[in-house]
Amino acid sequence: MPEMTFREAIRKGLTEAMDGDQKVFLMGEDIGAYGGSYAVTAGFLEKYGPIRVRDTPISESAIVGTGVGAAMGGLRPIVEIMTINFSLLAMDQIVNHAVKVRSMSAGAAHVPMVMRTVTGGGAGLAATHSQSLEGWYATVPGMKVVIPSTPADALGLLRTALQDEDPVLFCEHALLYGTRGEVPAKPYTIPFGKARIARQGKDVTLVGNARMVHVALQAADELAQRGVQAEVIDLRTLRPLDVETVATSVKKTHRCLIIDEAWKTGAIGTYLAFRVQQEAFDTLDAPIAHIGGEDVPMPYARNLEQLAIPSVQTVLKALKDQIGV
Amino acid sequence: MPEMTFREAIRKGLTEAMDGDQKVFLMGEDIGAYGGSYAVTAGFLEKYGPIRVRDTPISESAIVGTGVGAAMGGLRPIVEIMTINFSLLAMDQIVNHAVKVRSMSAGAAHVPMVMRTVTGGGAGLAATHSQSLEGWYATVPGMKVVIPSTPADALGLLRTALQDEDPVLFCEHALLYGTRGEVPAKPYTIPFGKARIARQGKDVTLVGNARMVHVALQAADELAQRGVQAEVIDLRTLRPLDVETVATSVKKTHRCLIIDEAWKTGAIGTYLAFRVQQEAFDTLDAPIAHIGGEDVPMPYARNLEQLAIPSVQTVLKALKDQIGV
Amino acid sequence: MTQTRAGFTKAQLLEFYRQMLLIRRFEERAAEMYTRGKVRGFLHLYIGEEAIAVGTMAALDPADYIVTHYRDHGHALARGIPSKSIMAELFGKVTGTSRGKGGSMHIYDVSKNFMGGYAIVGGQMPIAAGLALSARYKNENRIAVVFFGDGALNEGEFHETLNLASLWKLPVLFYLENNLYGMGDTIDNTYAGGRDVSRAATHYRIPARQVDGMNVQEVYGAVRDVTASIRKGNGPFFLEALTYRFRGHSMADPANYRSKEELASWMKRDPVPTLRIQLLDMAVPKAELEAIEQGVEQEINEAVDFADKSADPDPSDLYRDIEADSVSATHS
Amino acid sequence: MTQTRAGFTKAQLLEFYRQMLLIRRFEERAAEMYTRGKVRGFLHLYIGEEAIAVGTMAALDPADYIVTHYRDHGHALARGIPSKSIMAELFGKVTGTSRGKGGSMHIYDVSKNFMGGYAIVGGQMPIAAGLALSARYKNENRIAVVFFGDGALNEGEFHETLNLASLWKLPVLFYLENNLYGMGDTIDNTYAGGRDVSRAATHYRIPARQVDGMNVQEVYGAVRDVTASIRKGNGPFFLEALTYRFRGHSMADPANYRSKEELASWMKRDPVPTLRIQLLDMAVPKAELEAIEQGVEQEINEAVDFADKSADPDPSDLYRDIEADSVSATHS
Ligand SMILES: Cc1ncc(C[n+]2csc(CCOP(=O)(O)OP(=O)(O)O)c2C)c(N)n1
Ligand SMILES: Cc1ncc(C[n+]2csc(CCOP(=O)(O)OP(=O)(O)O)c2C)c(N)n1
Ligand SMILES: [Mg+2]
Ligand SMILES: [Mg+2]
Repeated sequence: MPEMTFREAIRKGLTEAMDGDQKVFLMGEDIGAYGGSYAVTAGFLEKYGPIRVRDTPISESAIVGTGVGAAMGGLRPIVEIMTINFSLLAMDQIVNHAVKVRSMSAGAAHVPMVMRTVTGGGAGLAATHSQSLEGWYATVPGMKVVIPSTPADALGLLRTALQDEDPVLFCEHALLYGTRGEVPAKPYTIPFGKARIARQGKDVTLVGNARMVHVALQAADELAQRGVQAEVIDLRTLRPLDVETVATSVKKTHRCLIIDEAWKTGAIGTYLAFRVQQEAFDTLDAPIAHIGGEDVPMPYARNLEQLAIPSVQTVLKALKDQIGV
Repeated sequence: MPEMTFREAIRKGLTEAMDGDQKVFLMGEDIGAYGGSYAVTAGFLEKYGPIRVRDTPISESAIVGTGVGAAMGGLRPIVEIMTINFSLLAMDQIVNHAVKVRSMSAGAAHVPMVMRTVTGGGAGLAATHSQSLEGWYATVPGMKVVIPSTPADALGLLRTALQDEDPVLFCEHALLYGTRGEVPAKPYTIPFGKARIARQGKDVTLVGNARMVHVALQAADELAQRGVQAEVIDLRTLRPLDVETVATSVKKTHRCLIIDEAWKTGAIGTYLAFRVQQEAFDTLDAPIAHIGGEDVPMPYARNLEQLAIPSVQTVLKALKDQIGV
Repeated sequence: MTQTRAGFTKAQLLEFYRQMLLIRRFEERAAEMYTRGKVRGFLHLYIGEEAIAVGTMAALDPADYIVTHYRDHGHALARGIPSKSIMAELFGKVTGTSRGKGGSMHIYDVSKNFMGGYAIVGGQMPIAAGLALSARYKNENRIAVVFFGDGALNEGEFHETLNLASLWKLPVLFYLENNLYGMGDTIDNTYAGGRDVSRAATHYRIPARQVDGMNVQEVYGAVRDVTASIRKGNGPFFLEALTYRFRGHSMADPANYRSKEELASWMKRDPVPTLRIQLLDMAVPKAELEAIEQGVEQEINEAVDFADKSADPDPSDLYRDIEADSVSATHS
Repeated sequence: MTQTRAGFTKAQLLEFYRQMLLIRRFEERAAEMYTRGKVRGFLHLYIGEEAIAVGTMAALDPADYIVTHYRDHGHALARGIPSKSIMAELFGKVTGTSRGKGGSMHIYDVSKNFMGGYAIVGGQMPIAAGLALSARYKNENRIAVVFFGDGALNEGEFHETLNLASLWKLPVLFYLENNLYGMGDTIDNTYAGGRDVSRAATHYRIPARQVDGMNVQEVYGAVRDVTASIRKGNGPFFLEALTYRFRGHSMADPANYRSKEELASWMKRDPVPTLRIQLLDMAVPKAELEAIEQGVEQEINEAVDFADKSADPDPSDLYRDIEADSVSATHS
């Protein structure tokens, strides 16, 4: 299997879509001449031209709203919101328009639009540029929220997103672009709502998404040295959310820690904890544990920023303190 | 104790603040000449004049942002966002500015601003005008989210909000304005983060906020006829969230149902369920149950709308199906 | 002013009259049904503004996309969406345009390229730009028309959309229905540019024009002219129709914020009786007008009857049309 | 063009030179520290634009509020915020202007009425309007000045704020630093109005003026004039300074989207050497300039040294300054 970076996987997915369907086009701030703020679409403008690779003004609401209309008109827009922090400026178009058109029109109109965006902290960008807001979108009926952690998943999930008939928010973690992984050469897609067992184990279940999957995997390595076999689950999509796979694992391990990078209060992982608790109540040795980002506006200073985001240390500490593993 | 409506209680709180502190002023769409879209500020323009009762253009982002600046400049703005649905257009100012200025300035600047808004469904306003989005704001560090259910609480909490040194989102449920209740004549305030035991009971704990408290109370009446004594807890504020009071009650009753009007997936009540489960794990007879609004864009038709919002029937059904009460 | 514009056939003018009257009577009955509790939520009447919708729709192609705001009955009826389907929607019935899910503020008929009423002020603007983009992208010979009120000028989205549409030369008609009020606030208190609103568009190099929104023939002519320019590939156009709503903002609003005199002066220019008088002046027999009036009356009666007798949506409809496969990830 | 504007004392011009040079050297060193990993995140350099900040701050009152965007070092230094505090902030140290919490994009010094750098394009606009409102409400004799780039013209918030400020006659100076690019996109691709940006303001009946942003004396004069108008109670003013950033958008950007010729032509007008030559022409002794240059060099060395030697924030600072009582409702 060829290896590639997360960035390359996304590029591949976008390239396939652009090559395969004339109705697909890209729209967003600095995706063309600049090549994308994370260099994902570098060279696309040259290859596909300005009709299909559309640099926009800095107008998040109009960008998404224009995507909604274009999708209603039969195109398949891939809209880039430079980071999820700026999606707040487009939130009305996402929440009140993109996902509601199908219902408000009783199915006569619909919005097959993929919104690509960048999420997560850790790069020293401080309070307004380091947020993980995808959990909010995961509570909205009509929405799909995808958040891959590996190049293979990124490609497989992006393919699925591009076939979807409804709005998909596709979240790419800023710190994952350069990470590498094997990507199957033959065609595949990954369905929404099916979590991935990233590592098998029998003693405790660790659940994460995006970069937190890697944190969980590292923690699992440490645990293994102590003879504890952790199962690591990558949620892949936050809506639909695969409660089933997590519950099944927990029924086996009897212990569970869920990890979010988002602020811990009200993080989507706490909802998952609630759901799994319901499903696996009788089999639990301890209440399900959850950790998330600290409840603070992200500080700039490196030492504080590191404390604000879950790390291998905080995972191990939570396992010890809360689950006794 | 005098009786008054929820609307009158809010008016009283606003009037006190306007009379008591020249730095307090009101700003919002149609709060002046029109008297407020829910008639809360009727007569205020005449009484306090256009400097202190400021009708704004339909510019949610600029309204909130101007409030942020005015608060940084030493005033105490009370900003009205006509409904919480429209707050999506101001979400960047709320989430990236109002609540972050204190932290980004290391405490040198801060934003004592109350944002009043209207939340909830049930009035036939369909998908874009019936949402309960307060739970999102309750996940934001630096934010306070108040959501009263009675006239007395509305006044006491509003007084507290108006003394707060940081941004407060004050949510008024559209269907509660006309409801009546006793309001103490002598001065009082209600602290944030202290839930109210709206009814005492020993058999099961029902938890709600805003209109769902009334639904829970009615369900408790029905239960009482069957000899089941439900304790009903009114959260009053979603951030800070009083996990303690709920956990204490659950340790006594061993059973708990949490009710949200917001979409049930990822509702703030599921976070509360997770927290209480952690605190009261060993004392629970059954996993904590939760119901919320159906995961649908709110339909217009009355029969569908009624099905989409938790009612006494759905509460009783959930108690029976999930807790066996 | 009230002179018949050259070039209209009698049949055309009669049809204008019929449609304007249809809207008027439809809304009067809808208001009545509202007070009787058959219609709920917010009901925003278009009464007084009918000439705009009627003159405009007549001047457009069926292929053109229509996007509008919550004050949408007039546009919907003038576009030819059956009055009974709209009334049924207002009644929240399964026979309604959106199977009872949308209500008054969200009328759709995609078969007529009527792409919806939208209830977030300004929210419809970029949607229209996107539809125009799709048309241009696919080399379709159609334009998008988006209606909005003077209040929408205050929303940032208005500006973002005009800027984008101008840069990309999108075939879209920005159609301002300037009734001088957004809820209780006059445009003088909410738009800093004064009454010459056109500059809000022209500074983006979008050409602008004003038209008397109380005169259906003028409206028709203006729309023919400006859409011809758009169809030639010149990019967007901004058209401002000056008008007035005779009723409050919604059923809840007694409109105390404006003077009786102001209202009266605009009501003198009521487009429906104005056109009736014109038609009589043109020697159209009174009987012909009365036949139209009776036809309208009957249509509205039938619409109300249809709405009343139609079924509520089935409870299972709650979960319909949310996603393509109508499956949603819910927790119980 | 490069003629000294009448009325500047030698001392004033020397101080302009010192400040511009201070900003230039500060940023050159910050860039160096960035490549060494001492500064992280996004670092946006103001190099080339120094004349604006320096000329402007000199023309304002200390009581005036300053609000700016993320490209804020120049404004902060010209406002007199100590270079060591700013450098320490860039280093993420507890001695920084925001105790290391804000970083390069969020410089504050409330004691100098410097109310922050903001990193959401357009987000700072209404904040400045609000500060201006507070000043007017309290009858304070001060104005608010808000800096923003050409990219902010595209954000709806820009429009909402100008409209509101004009309606309410707020004492605010809307200060466009037009460097012709927003990241990699030229203003010609992002603003539909063409190069005459003033109409974005004048259609709200806000008076507008353009100034050569490469000429510190011109900037000073323009700011004196327009703020005099604002202080008289005439409401907001819009000032556009034409400028160019000599570096990429941020440290990550090689700026391949623009031509070498364009850059070179602007660099010929570099405000720092330009003023130096002027001063020499005025017969200022070279030694005097060199003393200033050495002083700047020393200040920057001290700033870097100070930043380097300062302590990281204490881990407990994580929970500081979030709410008044620093208590937050967290779950573990
Ligand atoms: C974003 C948003 N803010 C506020 C409202 C509430 N609202 C509904 S209609 C309206 C006035 C709009 O006036 P205008 O655009 O002039 O249209 P008209 O009603 O006069 O046709 C307001 C403020 C809303 N629906 N959406
Ligand atoms: C709302 C928002 N959208 C996008 C960005 C990303 N971004 C940062 S700076 C910038 C360009 C701004 O250009 P301009 O306003 O001209 O200022 P300049 O950098 O030229 O000084 C963009 C798009 C952002 N920070 N905020
Ligand atoms: Mg209007
Ligand atoms: Mg720029």
